[in-house]
Amino acid sequence: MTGPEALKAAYIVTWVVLLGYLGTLLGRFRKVREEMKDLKRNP
Amino acid sequence: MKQLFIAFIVLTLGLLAYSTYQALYVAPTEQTMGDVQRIFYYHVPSAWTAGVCFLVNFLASVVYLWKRNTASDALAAASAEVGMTFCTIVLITGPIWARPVWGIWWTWDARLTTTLVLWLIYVSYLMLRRFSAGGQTQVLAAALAIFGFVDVPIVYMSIRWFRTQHPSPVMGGGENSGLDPVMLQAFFWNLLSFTCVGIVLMVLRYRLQRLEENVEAKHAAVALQGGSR
Amino acid sequence: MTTLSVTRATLHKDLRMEWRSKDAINSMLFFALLVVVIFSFAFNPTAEESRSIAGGLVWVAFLFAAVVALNQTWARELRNQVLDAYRVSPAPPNALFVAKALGNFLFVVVLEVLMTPLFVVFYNLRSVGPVWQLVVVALLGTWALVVNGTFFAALSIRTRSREIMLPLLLFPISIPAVLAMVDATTSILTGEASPDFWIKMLAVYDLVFTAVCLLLFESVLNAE
Amino acid sequence: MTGTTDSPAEPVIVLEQLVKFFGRFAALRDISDRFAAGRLYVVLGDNGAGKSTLLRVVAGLMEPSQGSVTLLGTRKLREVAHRVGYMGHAPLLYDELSGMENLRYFAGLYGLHNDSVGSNAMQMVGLDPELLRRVGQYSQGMRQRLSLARAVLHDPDLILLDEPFSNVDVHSARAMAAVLGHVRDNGKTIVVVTHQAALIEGVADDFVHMSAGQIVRREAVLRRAVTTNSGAEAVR
Repeated sequence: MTGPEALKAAYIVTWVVLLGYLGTLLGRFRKVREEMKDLKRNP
Repeated sequence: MKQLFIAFIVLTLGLLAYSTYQALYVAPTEQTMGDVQRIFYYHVPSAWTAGVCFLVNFLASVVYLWKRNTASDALAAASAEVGMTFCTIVLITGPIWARPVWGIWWTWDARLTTTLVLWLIYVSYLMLRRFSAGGQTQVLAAALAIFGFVDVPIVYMSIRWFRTQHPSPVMGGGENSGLDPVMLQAFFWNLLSFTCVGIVLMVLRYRLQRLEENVEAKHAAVALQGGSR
Repeated sequence: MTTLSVTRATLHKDLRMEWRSKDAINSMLFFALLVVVIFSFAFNPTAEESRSIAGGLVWVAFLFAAVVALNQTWARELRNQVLDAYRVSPAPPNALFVAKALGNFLFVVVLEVLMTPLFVVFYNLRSVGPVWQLVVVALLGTWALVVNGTFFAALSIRTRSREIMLPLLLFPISIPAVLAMVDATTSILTGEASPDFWIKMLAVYDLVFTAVCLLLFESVLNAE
Repeated sequence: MTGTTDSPAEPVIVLEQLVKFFGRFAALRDISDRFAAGRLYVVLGDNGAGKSTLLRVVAGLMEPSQGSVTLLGTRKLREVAHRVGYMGHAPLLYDELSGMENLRYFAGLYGLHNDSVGSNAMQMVGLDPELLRRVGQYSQGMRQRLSLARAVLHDPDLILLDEPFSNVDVHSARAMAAVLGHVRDNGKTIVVVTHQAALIEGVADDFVHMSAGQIVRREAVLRRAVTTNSGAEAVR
């Protein structure tokens, strides 16, 4: 792996990991919200 | 409060864009390593943020054992997960840097190994949180967090010694070799922006935990009224 | 005072029960024996090589075997839910912890005493450095494994799939201790380096984690 | 001793808005109640009504999710642990030890180091202290009786019993009920959780009915039957 390639790879990995984690967080938020809505509609 | 947080997110995104710009275009190219050295601007701030998260995790765990309040447990859960995320970044970007510079992916040097052990400890922490049921999770997790935190300096010390005894392969450069002031400036911008990203993620994760607790409380209220049978 | 007498009584009871059933020691011994045999097939070392890898082999074998014993100690308290009888009594929780840790310590030391000749024979071992240092390393190292092991075994009985949970929790925390034991043992066997630092490190590790265990055991015992 | 439900003396157990969740399941749902000294309470209810959970919370084995338990005047249950006896659903005995070895160990936990403590307890429940066989070889009736002996060996003021008659032969059950009646007559408070009310009717003072995590009904037995067995009082 050459220098610039490595640099690109490292930055992309950082972004992927951060965005991936954010994505799972948002997914879990949606699930919780849905559950909450469900509870309010039909306790 | 919510608006303040949104403003903070916008600020963080701006900071991140600026600090990345600083890292890629403003900071001068390092002479011996070349462009690879720029990984440092992401790698080290990630490590710093992970460290801050684990410190928060430790403090929150101590407070939980003392006060037994759900808020500090939620903070502990949030900081452990976010810390894990940044620690993962550190462990991936480290070898990507090492390969072109040292010619190897991995070396069992003190800092790398300690980071790996730290990562393992918090994986076990998150697994424990998943594998224990109901009201016991919080106490057990808090206890483990304290063990983990106490362990880290011992790990570092032992591996330092291990390495001085068995000299490791070529360890050229390193980030302490007199940084150029422009480099230093880029570094501090990244340090700031990554810390902010860490805070944003932690706040989000914390709120998620609280929301989940809210749902549980709603279920509990329903169960108390007798509808759940 | 009461702590001491309860510790003594609990240790006495555990040893008597182990003497009658021999569950822990038998399973532990057989397990360690298997590890020794499999390792010797896997590595097939010469006398010189074995001296430099024996430290690792011996301690990995003991570590795995200790996990078997550690799972046993609390399993005994969970049968018939006897642990509840302790928990409703006014006896101090730490007395229970210390007794269990001492009991496990004894089991693992007995195991080590019985297994060491096997290692010596199978791997053609002969120490270059002083043997008494090996004894010090073994005692300190065993306590390091056992004190945290006893704690995490107590912690994992409160989780699902508890037998798997113990090594998952114990191994990451034990890494520095294992490193110290392995390296000290290798240093003594080969006589190439001084194990002093490792011995001090193990002592510090033992002290620190014994304190942490005693501080937190009550919370974990009563987490229900 | 009259059969009024609320004794004027300070109650032995005070439950305030007690709630216990297991995940999303509410095992105890807002229980507030008092139990007076010197009485034998029989807690009845279907499986899953929350009887055992209630007993575990009162014994201090479980933290309530909400609300509080006051035992013998304090909320710090550990401080009165030496005055409370608990007999669990499981035997709470070591199968590998003999009866006396078990009792000797448990007496030690209460700071009692005299062998007579154990042998008296065994004799009280009709077991021979000289019995050498291990508890693992006991019959179910013997095991439950030994378990009762373990729960009362430190002469507690409050005794909590979880299904003491499960799988016990009628003879053993009668013997245990008689012991309980006798202990109660000495001024101790006893709470028995069971679904076999018939076995203890003769000595009961109060029946507490639980359903779906709540105490739904309490009945006092007005005329205390003398310890002869009289099933006429059956309150069902």
